Amino acid sequence: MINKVRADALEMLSIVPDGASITIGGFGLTGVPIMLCDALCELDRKDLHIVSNNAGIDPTGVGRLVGEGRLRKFTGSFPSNKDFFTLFHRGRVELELVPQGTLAERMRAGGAGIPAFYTPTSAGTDLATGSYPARYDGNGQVTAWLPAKDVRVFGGTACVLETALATDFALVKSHRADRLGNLAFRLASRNFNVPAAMAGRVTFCESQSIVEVGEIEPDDVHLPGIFVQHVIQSRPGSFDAPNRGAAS
Amino acid sequence: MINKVRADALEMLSIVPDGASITIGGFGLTGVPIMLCDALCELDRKDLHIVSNNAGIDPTGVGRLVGEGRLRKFTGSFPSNKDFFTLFHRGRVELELVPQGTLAERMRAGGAGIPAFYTPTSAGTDLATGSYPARYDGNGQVTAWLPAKDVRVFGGTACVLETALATDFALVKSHRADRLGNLAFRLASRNFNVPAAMAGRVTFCESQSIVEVGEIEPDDVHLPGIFVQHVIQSRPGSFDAPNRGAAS
Amino acid sequence: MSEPEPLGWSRDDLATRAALDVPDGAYVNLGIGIPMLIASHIPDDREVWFHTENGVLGLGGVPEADEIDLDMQNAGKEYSKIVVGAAAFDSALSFAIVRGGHLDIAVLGGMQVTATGDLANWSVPGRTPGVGGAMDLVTGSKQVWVLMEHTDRTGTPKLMRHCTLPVTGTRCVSRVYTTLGVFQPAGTHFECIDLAPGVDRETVRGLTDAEVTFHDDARDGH
Amino acid sequence: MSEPEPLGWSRDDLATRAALDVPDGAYVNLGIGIPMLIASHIPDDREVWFHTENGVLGLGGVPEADEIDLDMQNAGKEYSKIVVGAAAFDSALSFAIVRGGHLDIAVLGGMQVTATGDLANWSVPGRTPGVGGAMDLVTGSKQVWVLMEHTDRTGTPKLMRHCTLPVTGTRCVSRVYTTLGVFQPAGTHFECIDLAPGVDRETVRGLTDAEVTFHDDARDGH
Repeated sequence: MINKVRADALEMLSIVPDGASITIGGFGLTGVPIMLCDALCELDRKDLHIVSNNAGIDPTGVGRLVGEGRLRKFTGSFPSNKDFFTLFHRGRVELELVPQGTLAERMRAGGAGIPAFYTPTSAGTDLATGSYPARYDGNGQVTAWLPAKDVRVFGGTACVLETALATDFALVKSHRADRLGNLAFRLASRNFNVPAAMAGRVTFCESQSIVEVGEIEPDDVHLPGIFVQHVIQSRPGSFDAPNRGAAS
Repeated sequence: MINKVRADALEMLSIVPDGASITIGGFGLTGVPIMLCDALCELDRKDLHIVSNNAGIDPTGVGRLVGEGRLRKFTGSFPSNKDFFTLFHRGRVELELVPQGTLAERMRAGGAGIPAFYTPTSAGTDLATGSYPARYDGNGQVTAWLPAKDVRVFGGTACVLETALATDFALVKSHRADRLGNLAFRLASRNFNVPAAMAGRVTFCESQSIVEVGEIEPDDVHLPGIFVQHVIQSRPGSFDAPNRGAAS
Repeated sequence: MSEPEPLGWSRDDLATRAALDVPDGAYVNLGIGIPMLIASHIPDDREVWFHTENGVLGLGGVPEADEIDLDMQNAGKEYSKIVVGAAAFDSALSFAIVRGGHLDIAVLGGMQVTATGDLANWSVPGRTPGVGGAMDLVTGSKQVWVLMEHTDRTGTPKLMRHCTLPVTGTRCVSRVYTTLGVFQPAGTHFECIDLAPGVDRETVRGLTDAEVTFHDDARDGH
Repeated sequence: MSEPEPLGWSRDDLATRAALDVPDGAYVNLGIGIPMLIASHIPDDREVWFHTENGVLGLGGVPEADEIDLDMQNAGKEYSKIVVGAAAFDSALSFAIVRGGHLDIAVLGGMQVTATGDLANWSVPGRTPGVGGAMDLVTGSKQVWVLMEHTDRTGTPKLMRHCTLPVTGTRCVSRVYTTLGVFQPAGTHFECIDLAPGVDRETVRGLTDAEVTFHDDARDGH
């Protein structure tokens, strides 16, 4: 029988090694798998390549991983937190800055067996022409730039070639999950969790509730269980803090 | 106020001209917008480029459009009906044969602003090497072949470049729709209706029921109304015939 | 030394002015900052649908404390309400909407706009990096409007012949609403189609790097 | 003149034999024809999930007349049931599952298979055209199994050195179940790992175009 429900987050995530690439769902503070991020920190994992829209705003979720210096590379659209800024400009972490829509599409492509696609987004900008810093040395000098992207014109519009993001692991958060890994989300907390879960070769989901098989109707499953390998009950504190977002 | 609900199928579809390109949802007989296909026939539209997974099995839906000789071109994965076979081999219609997954992805890409993508599917086969007939003359001789596709290797796997399918119009069928064009589907009748609706510049939906705004909960909307321009109540006969499928 | 009275429209006036131009039935994405103020100024007789790139079509207003839903934030990471008939979706579909050309209008803040419609609004040297959805929005939307102060804090013009900051997109802006007036990029110059009350043409020319022409509707100091 | 008793496994035997190899917890897509028979032969102690490319994970059996749901067909366009816990999705996501490598096993019918794992099963000259999802399934699935008669109706071999029919995919087949036995493409030859009852090695060699070797488990005429 398939039972993807796990009891212990540390035990579940112990299969994630140092150096792993990990896609993480969430946007701002909605839908962020905070408990799973905490577990990675408690397991003392390092040198991670984190793929996520935000780098975290306050020191929770991805922000905690960043603040504790656990990243070797960050791929995302909005790494605007002070810890990240400092680490980036001191040469401690590499940045792959990606437009938000391109990021979501690259994650989906990674899970969908599409190795690359063309998009008009970013064509002609610094992010596409090899003119944006990817890494600094310790003295604030740029030592690597984002690569220049292949350009091809479709219907008169210049488009850039973007490659899929398929990662070793994914961490996501759902509203409901069952033992098969079927997931359902609420409102704006769905966001990157669907493409992130698709992108991970092994996907972990913390869920606000674990329900019986069949409670999520077939038409209401937002992501079928085939994309999810491990499910765990989210701890109350990680989703019910009332003013957490407002403080950031 | 936005009100996309229309009363008369013929009046609604009268804006579709001869020669139009039209994506049509459905798979086999589930989710096929039969009433809308009938209306196109009653409007006597001709020279159509139809994009659909199947060319219809019995003379309903896409099958009726094919049988009445209304197509100049068919793009799809499974045009296996006798009328189509005869018309194709007599040089009366052009065929663009596309693997089913590539077809769905090309429709989605058309609606998602992705002009082209790479996929491993079909690499090295007749569908990718310019070795499959696209058109015959009246004597059964091939006069045009499917074009050879651009090939590029990603991670050691040869992949072909596929372009987006964005069409003038789309015809789809839903289970529920509201005046905003929000759509919800049931089980296997969702199929191509979502990517088809995305692909059409103007999308028409016949729906088994029209419901009040808000009856489809935000998390239960399978396709948001922004992709749909016109909605009409499906007529009873087009969805409740009990043994229609079995006869084909 | 007291601050001089600011010239032209206030931020709220600016949002009110832009809101007047949003047609009934439009699908609109509002960027963080001044653009977001537009939502509360849409005339009552119009039904306008707001898209937020984190995955909702049908964004509503700011919730009272007891109305906060932890699963519902806008793209500015503020708690938000939704309206009846809203739809939720994932980020990949959200940007399929954006990039696929389904939004009628994207309204963004701006640092620089050129007469050819180039926009710079995402990157300033030495600032925290971040691009978000701006490049997708300017690429895909049927119309891109920019709402911004006419000059930066030091009085330097923002309507430019050429961008000196990294561009977000080229030839993408259809209209610019500044504190001094409404401008359309016309290729070689901006055409001013409306002036804020108390603003005259000479002032606009003096605070604009690019050439400006004035439509008959843009009357001096009305 | 009466038909000779068919050699080896019947279609149902073949499905039963293949079903034995489907592990507990597997996600499987069954092609139209003999492969679909596998579903009813999975051992009771295993939970196997069936994917159908028209958009459901959790396909069930054939409904009674009064159980038919008009919205629920399988990829063979037959009305079908679903199991508790099934999920429905659109065709784009369905093939994201297929192409993205998430299916454990795709079981397909075949016309020809080579020792290098090439498969031909979609196109015969002069037949109605159609490719369906076969090319996606052979590209993306972790394992591709082919279930077919050992020879065609005229007795011509189907396990080939080279395909003479247009290929569906190259180097994609991991295992072939024929009426005579179970074969693994091994590059230069097929390795037979099981023989159907009453079938001997000489018969298999005689009806196979490619070279065949025999694993110890493939005992003559057991």
